Amino acid sequence: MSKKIIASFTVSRLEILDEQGRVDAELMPDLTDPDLVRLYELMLLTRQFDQRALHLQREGRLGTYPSVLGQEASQVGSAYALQKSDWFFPAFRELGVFVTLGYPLAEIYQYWNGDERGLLCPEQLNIFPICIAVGTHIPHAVGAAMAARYRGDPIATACYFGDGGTSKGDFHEGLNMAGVFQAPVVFIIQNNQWAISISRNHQTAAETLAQKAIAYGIPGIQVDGNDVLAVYQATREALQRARSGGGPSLIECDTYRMADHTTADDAARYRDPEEVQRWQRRDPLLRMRRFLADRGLWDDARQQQLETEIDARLDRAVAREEATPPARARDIFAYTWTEMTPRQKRQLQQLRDLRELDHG
Amino acid sequence: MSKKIIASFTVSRLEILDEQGRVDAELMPDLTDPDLVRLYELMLLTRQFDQRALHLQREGRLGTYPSVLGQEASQVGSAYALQKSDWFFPAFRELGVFVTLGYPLAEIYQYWNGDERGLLCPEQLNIFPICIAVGTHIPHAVGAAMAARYRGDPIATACYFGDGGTSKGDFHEGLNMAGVFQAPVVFIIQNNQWAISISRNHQTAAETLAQKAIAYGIPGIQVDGNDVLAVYQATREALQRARSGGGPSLIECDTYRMADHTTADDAARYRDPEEVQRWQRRDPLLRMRRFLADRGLWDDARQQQLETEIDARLDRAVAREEATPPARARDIFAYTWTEMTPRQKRQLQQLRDLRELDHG
Amino acid sequence: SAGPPEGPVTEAPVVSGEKKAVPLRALPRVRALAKARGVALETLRGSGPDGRITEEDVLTAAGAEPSGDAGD
Amino acid sequence: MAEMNMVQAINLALREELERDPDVVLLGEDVGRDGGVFRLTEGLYEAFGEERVIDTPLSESAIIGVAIGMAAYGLKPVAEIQFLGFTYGAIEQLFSHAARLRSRSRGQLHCPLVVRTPYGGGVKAPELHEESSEAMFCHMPGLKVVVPGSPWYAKALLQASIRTPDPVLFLEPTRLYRLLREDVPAGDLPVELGKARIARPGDSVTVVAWGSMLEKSLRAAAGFDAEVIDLMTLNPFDAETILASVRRTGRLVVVHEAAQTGGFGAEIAATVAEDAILSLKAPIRRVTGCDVIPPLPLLEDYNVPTAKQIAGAIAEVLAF
Amino acid sequence: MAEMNMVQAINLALREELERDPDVVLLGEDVGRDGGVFRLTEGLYEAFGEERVIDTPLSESAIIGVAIGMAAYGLKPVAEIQFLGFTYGAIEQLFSHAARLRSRSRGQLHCPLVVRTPYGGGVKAPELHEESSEAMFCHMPGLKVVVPGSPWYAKALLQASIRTPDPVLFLEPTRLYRLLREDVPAGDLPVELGKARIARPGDSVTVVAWGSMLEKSLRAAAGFDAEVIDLMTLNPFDAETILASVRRTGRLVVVHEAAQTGGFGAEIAATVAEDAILSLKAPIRRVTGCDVIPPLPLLEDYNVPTAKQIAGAIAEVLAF
Ligand SMILES: Cc1ncc(C[n+]2csc(CCOP(=O)(O)OP(=O)(O)O)c2C)c(N)n1
Ligand SMILES: Cc1ncc(C[n+]2csc(CCOP(=O)(O)OP(=O)(O)O)c2C)c(N)n1
Ligand SMILES: [Mg+2]
Ligand SMILES: [Mg+2]
Ligand SMILES: [Mg+2]
Repeated sequence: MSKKIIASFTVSRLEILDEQGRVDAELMPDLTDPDLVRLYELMLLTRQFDQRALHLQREGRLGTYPSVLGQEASQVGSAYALQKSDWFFPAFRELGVFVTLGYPLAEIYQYWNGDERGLLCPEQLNIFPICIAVGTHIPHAVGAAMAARYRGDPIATACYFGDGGTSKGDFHEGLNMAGVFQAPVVFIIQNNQWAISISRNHQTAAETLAQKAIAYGIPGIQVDGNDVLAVYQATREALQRARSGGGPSLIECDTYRMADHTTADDAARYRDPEEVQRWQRRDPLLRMRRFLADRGLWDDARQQQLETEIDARLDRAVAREEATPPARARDIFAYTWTEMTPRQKRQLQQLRDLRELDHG
Repeated sequence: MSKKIIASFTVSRLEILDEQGRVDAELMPDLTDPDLVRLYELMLLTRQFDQRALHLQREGRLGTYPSVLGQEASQVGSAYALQKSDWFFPAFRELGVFVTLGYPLAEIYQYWNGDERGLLCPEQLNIFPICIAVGTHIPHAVGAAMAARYRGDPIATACYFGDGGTSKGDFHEGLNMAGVFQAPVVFIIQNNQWAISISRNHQTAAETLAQKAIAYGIPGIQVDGNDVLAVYQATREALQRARSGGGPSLIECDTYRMADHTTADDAARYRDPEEVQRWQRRDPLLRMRRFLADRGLWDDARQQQLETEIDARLDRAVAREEATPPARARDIFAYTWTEMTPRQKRQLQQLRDLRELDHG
Repeated sequence: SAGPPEGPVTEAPVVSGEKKAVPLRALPRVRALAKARGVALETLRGSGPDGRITEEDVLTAAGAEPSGDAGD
Repeated sequence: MAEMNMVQAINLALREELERDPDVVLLGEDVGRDGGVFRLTEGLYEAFGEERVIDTPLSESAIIGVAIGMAAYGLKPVAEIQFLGFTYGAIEQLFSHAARLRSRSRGQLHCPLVVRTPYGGGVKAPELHEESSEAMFCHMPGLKVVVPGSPWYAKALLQASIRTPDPVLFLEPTRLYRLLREDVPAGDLPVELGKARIARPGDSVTVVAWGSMLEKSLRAAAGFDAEVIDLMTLNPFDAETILASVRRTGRLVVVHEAAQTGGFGAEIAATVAEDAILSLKAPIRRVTGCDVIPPLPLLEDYNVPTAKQIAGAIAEVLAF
Repeated sequence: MAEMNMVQAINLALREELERDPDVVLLGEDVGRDGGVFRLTEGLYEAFGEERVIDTPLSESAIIGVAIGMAAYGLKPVAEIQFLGFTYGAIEQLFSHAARLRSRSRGQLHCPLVVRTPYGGGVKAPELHEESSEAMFCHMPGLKVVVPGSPWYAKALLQASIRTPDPVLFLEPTRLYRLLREDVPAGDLPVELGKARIARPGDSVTVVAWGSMLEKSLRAAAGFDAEVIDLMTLNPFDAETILASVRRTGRLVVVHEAAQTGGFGAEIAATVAEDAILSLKAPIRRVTGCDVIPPLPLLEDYNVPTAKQIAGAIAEVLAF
């Protein structure tokens, strides 16, 4: 006969590297100097790839493209914590993860150029195809994690999605299953504050996205998503917990989509430019560069040299993409079922007869 | 540069009436003696209806039927807090709510006898049809609440579902929408610990279901679901908050499904009879009867008299149901679209020609 | 007016030609058979239900013995 | 009377309905401040406010589910799903609820809900942005499926859809959004749901098409004495108009962008094979998309029937 | 060799596959401790443990979604959905993922997933327990749809479904679960997905049926020289067997429990109207459910074709 508290919960936020490039020594992850430099290099590669893609799109050499500008730390930092044998389940705006895991750059351009061959993942990588239907890949990451545990493979799966993705039923159903089965999966929210024109506060009345973990009885944490060290550290802990039987976790990377939603969008229609400026000051590359410079690991000369190298690499990737022979009509049939049906064969024959040079 | 707590939450449990029939005077809701007696009477009516239904089913006079035995307080207590103008969105095991709101008893039998005419709600009641697809009615309650607010109607909607229902995507999507739009809706979980053979602990890793409210930034509370006073009080507060612009709430009624899932189920296959016995001691009617007796509001004579009256009422309801003329073949077509299509008319004609006396 | 761009044509236009006054009713296989045997279906009177032209009608008109399927 | 494309015609239809009926509300992702990803709801948020033009979280199932609750309460919600491919996540709400509310309540409740969504290819977007699975929705009694083929009919049919008490899936051919311009007057336009129209009269062959394939079918028909029927409402569909035409022409070509197998062309062909076979002078021909997942932009066009293909089929049945 | 009903045959198929292949796992609501709401998975939890016979929370979309992840990882999950009506909540996973995984990954990933679910009426249960919407799933390239019509074929087809690398929706006719008994041997049974079979040879009319309507069609055919084709795989379906039969018999009757409009009978009729129309000696006839929401038990039978109705249609086309 009472009104009493029967459960209490807290949500924490992790920050390690601040905007001035200073770190909290106690929280500093166990990374070597080459690791630290590598993190920065990967963020720079991501940024330059992104800018090149926007360029190509404007020139009509690429289709609609979603920029990751501003989210480099959230993506590179988390991906850097993955082991080769872990499986990565992307949404569609995870360029930084693809780059960090070593996905062929030409293929990334190819995909955004509207060619599904860009999704053909190299054998040695465990990267699931890009998921366009927001949030719907979340249960897949849970299932793969359960399968891995069933097989006795000591791996984890990492599933990425946006703040918008947390509203889909699949988020709920997937995280609940993961909790019940203690699946070795880490859910990584790229909270870039916007889902096209819907702001974080219109997406959910919850104060943080990390607290959604409470609904599933699993650990949740918010990290400064523009702090590559905090993102790395939180992800590493969660992955290790998952791999060692500790079950799933949710990580909210608090970051920002600096660009339009995609090249087909105009964010000026719905958001305040001042908000963008505020986040400009929190640029994830800038603070890491300051940190490396303070440590004597980086200087302007290295910066310039790396930029030039990356540019050359991107030139080669674009050239390779653009030299790829066009896909054949047959390719639209070949992967539907394991075998082509008689009707498909007839349809292909009709295409060949009627349409060989006729795409109109 | 820190790991710091950025949000904290607690979940409370409300208990007013204990197993011995003692109440916490401070928490005692503002109810008159006739109200208190009425609550008990409605619980008894629910129980006797339920038992009669099980009887009829065994005699082949009713289809598959889901018993509410043990959940009378969770249903009558919450429904008693509803105003006539509020809208009620049932799942399929809410007999106690139907009874409390005054739904015709004959129609309830009719529905469970496999006749959709049982869902024809009397004009003066705002009761949505029973929802068979678990959890999928949750967004409807949110939409109706938003519509009511848009119209300026000072009402709330009350949406009932089970512990199993909390796992469906619709729960998540509906509650999230309710939070974002601060819709005047109260979500009432009938946590009867089982979803067919899946126990509460296999349904979710969350310690309580009430804490799922945290994910949506809305208030959540657990109540002793076998305590009709606590259930009433918590629902009343939530409804008043909703009606006065305070937004949605989630109430977890912690109760128990004493019977099999339905008459087609055999719970002995999957659950421990000792668990059932433990809950037997927490019977919701017993403790209310003790409380009323202590207050001098109830005695064995009144009990016997009421049982007899209810039995007679049930006799009449069953007789009315069984005297209803059978539905016509036309009825399967008449409500599909607003108008019957030419093809439907032809199909009906064919039925008439071929099948008038042929159901085989 | 609120009419659609090319006028509200929502019903089948009235057909003028007399040649279609009595629509000819025959299965595609019967039509194919007639074509193969050089029989003008318009000249036949159908012996089937509702004046439907049957295979036999065509074969009779062609002066031939009833035979197997027209096939396709 | 103003010349407008389909986007503008739909915007006008929505604006007029919002003006004339306070029960009409719009909801969906980005329909408000942004004006819609196709700019289809542009200006409506500013004109009618956030209570009537509602930006929602990212949950298709809840958008339709919430709209069902609104409709049951008495409003006339118009829900936008950004692409037909994303309605798959909301099919339970459409099939298990919207389509059944009237039947389940024995006629007491209605579900005057419109779900608008672009369908078919034409914008060279990633996968699930070019689905043409209308047939799946035409097998659900209780649901209406409406597909306009030009700006004038887009406005007329959308207004009729908003006013019918039945739930409507309103499929807008992305391909035509900005392709055609037509005079589209203000005010009510006369059109009836459930009725097809003869878009072009002819005597030798009946071509049945809708939405994204109508314009191509009309182009293809130009060289022949072909009658083109714009089906407009796919469910429940107007069998009588088709049968009457085929009884006259003796030939049938059905055109759709969707995959052949299980497409709605099958229903039309079956209806004719049941009820007008004695008029057929040639086999029925379907001109359709292939039995494949709609390909990404670089190969998208392979999968979409061309006017040339349609003309080929017409010539074939005429030559039979 | 033992006589068994379809429930037992399916149970045996699952048991044998679990035994022979450690990659096979079952998951779904109540499939474990309870043995399934139809007792279909009885004894399997006890025999194979909770890692292989997995009781899940109540989320159809996650059951299929999680199974897709398992399949992509290399397992062969068999997911149970309690009734076809509850797959509506999981269609996005089936259509946008299971059916596309192979295409999307350009053949690198497969989705060897089986979704088993009872369909059609016959148990006199509340609404959504008697859906017969198989046609909706037959319009999705990449997905296979398999429907057994007897215990022997239930076992054979389920084993073949588990072994194919493509995702399969396996529809079990509730009506037949305990109606028929047949000798069902242990071990592999020879059957090929994508092939129909002549369940009863005949020369004067072709009757195409599947699943819940096969037994009635065979009964109806008994009095005639009718050939009955058991379609078995609906997507991709075996047009050749049907066409060859119709070319011989000259007459076609298609039978299904689903609503007429947009049902899979339309596809079969259309295929014949395109490719074998010159063999037809009579109009095609469909014997189907009505264009209605499947009614609750008291009126359920009105909506389900009877053997008498099928016989009537056979007689009608024969008399034409
Ligand atoms: C199920 C679904 N609904 C709608 C869309 C259209 N859409 C594409 S991206 C997007 C917003 C996604 O927001 P978020 O999850 O935050 O990811 P972000 O774009 O910010 O990376 C929407 C609505 C989609 N792709 N999938
Ligand atoms: C979407 C859906 N999936 C499965 C079922 C079958 N089913 C009927 S009741 C039930 C369990 C429901 O559990 P809960 O929500 O706790 O309600 P309770 O039965 O305990 O009242 C299930 C799985 C259903 N009706 N709907
Ligand atoms: Mg869902
Ligand atoms: Mg975002
Ligand atoms: Mg329960």
